[in-house]
Amino acid sequence: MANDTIPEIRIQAEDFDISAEIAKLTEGRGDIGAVVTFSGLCRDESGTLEALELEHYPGMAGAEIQRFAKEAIERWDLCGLVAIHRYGKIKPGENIVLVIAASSHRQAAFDGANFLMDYLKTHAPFWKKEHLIGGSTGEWVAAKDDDDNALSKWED
Amino acid sequence: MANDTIPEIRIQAEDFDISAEIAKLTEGRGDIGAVVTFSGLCRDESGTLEALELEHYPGMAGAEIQRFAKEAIERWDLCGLVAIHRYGKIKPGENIVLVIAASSHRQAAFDGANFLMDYLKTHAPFWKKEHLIGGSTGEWVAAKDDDDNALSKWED
Amino acid sequence: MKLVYFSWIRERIGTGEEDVTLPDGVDTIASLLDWLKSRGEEFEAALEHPDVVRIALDHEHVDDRETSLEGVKEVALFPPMTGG
Amino acid sequence: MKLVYFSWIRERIGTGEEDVTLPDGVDTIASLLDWLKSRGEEFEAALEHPDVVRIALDHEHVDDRETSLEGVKEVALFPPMTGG
Repeated sequence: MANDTIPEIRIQAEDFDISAEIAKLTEGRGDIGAVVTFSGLCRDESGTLEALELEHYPGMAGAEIQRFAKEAIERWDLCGLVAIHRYGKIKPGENIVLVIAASSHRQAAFDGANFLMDYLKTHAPFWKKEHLIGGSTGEWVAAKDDDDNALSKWED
Repeated sequence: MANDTIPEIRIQAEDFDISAEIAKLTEGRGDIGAVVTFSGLCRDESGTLEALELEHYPGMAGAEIQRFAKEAIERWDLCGLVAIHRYGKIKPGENIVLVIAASSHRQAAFDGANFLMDYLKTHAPFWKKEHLIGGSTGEWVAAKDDDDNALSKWED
Repeated sequence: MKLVYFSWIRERIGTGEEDVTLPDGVDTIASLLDWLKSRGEEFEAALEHPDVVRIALDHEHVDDRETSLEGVKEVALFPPMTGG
Repeated sequence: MKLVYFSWIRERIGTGEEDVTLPDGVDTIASLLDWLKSRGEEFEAALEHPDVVRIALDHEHVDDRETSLEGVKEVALFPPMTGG
């Protein structure tokens, strides 16, 4: 049976509020038993990072995330799915990305969110550049083989 | 290397605010790249449920959750872990339980939260009783074999 | 020794806790369950399926029914947990 | 046809987008990449490792370098994505 749940996809410069997003998703519903959120934050373990600058491909980003979000909804029969990806300058400790998956049962919510994050990492057209403390520009962040390898767990 | 992160465990009647709990966990830190939350909600697909009443064993609940929380921290080298379990009457759509796992990398955060939820479901001393619309008392919710089976994925 | 009961086991027994003095020979979980069943029909009803009864000794789950009760201050009896 | 560039490919080429008229014979992704490399040293630098360049035709990823450009309005060139 087709699941016609519509994912909420947003590409924005502003931060997001996880509690508010969950409330919007679950309000007035009795069928949601499990909500899993993933938020990805800007890390800076060396203490040298001023900010990450996220560039994206506006024409493609929303459509590409939408495609994988719909796949997640169908595959795990999700009751709701949110994906918000920020762009622009993001400081250490700030949010970069949010995925929320809602389902009747917990494993589907975990798997749906995990799947969508793996695809966002490797398929969503975003690129991160480092800006270092002191004003110099660092490197473009390189793609990781680990992220490509993570996709293999979703092969049937 | 031992991970001396201290889990935050709370057994309470009051609701929780996920954004506030995440903020407390991540504030002032540059090492957290991934935060996964699981919230479990009271479901009522048939429309007959007034509330679930959660009974618990106060002397044991905190200690038991603490034990599995520490195991999760060690096993996935988590930067932070929160578990909040409510008791008392909880209406459809309201929160029952929250787990938050924070880590440098996303799979550890997903796995840590998923593991702790599987153990909460089967090992935390809580019991749910149904109260039906109209005032009658329904059944005690039965334990599910599925929940016991879910634990097998964490065996080494 | 303190005995505590939860969920439908508590409801069938009709109380949440009691202090008891164990008779001679009641020194393991198995013998405790046997003795409790002999204490009246409410206990018989609560313990009619002893396999589904879970036991904690001083707040720790114990599966082995031959475990000794020596030194134990609190024994809890409850059905399989349904938290989360 | 519109060409759009992102990340360090954009930086090396020195522009984010341009409109081009493809010469005769440039009708696949492979031949487009060859032609772009011939347009100057900034393109040569941007495309020196063609294997790491990812391509989207009208907002969809395409892996096969022999894919035809017929009817395509926008071609994007970018390095592997690092979102999330």
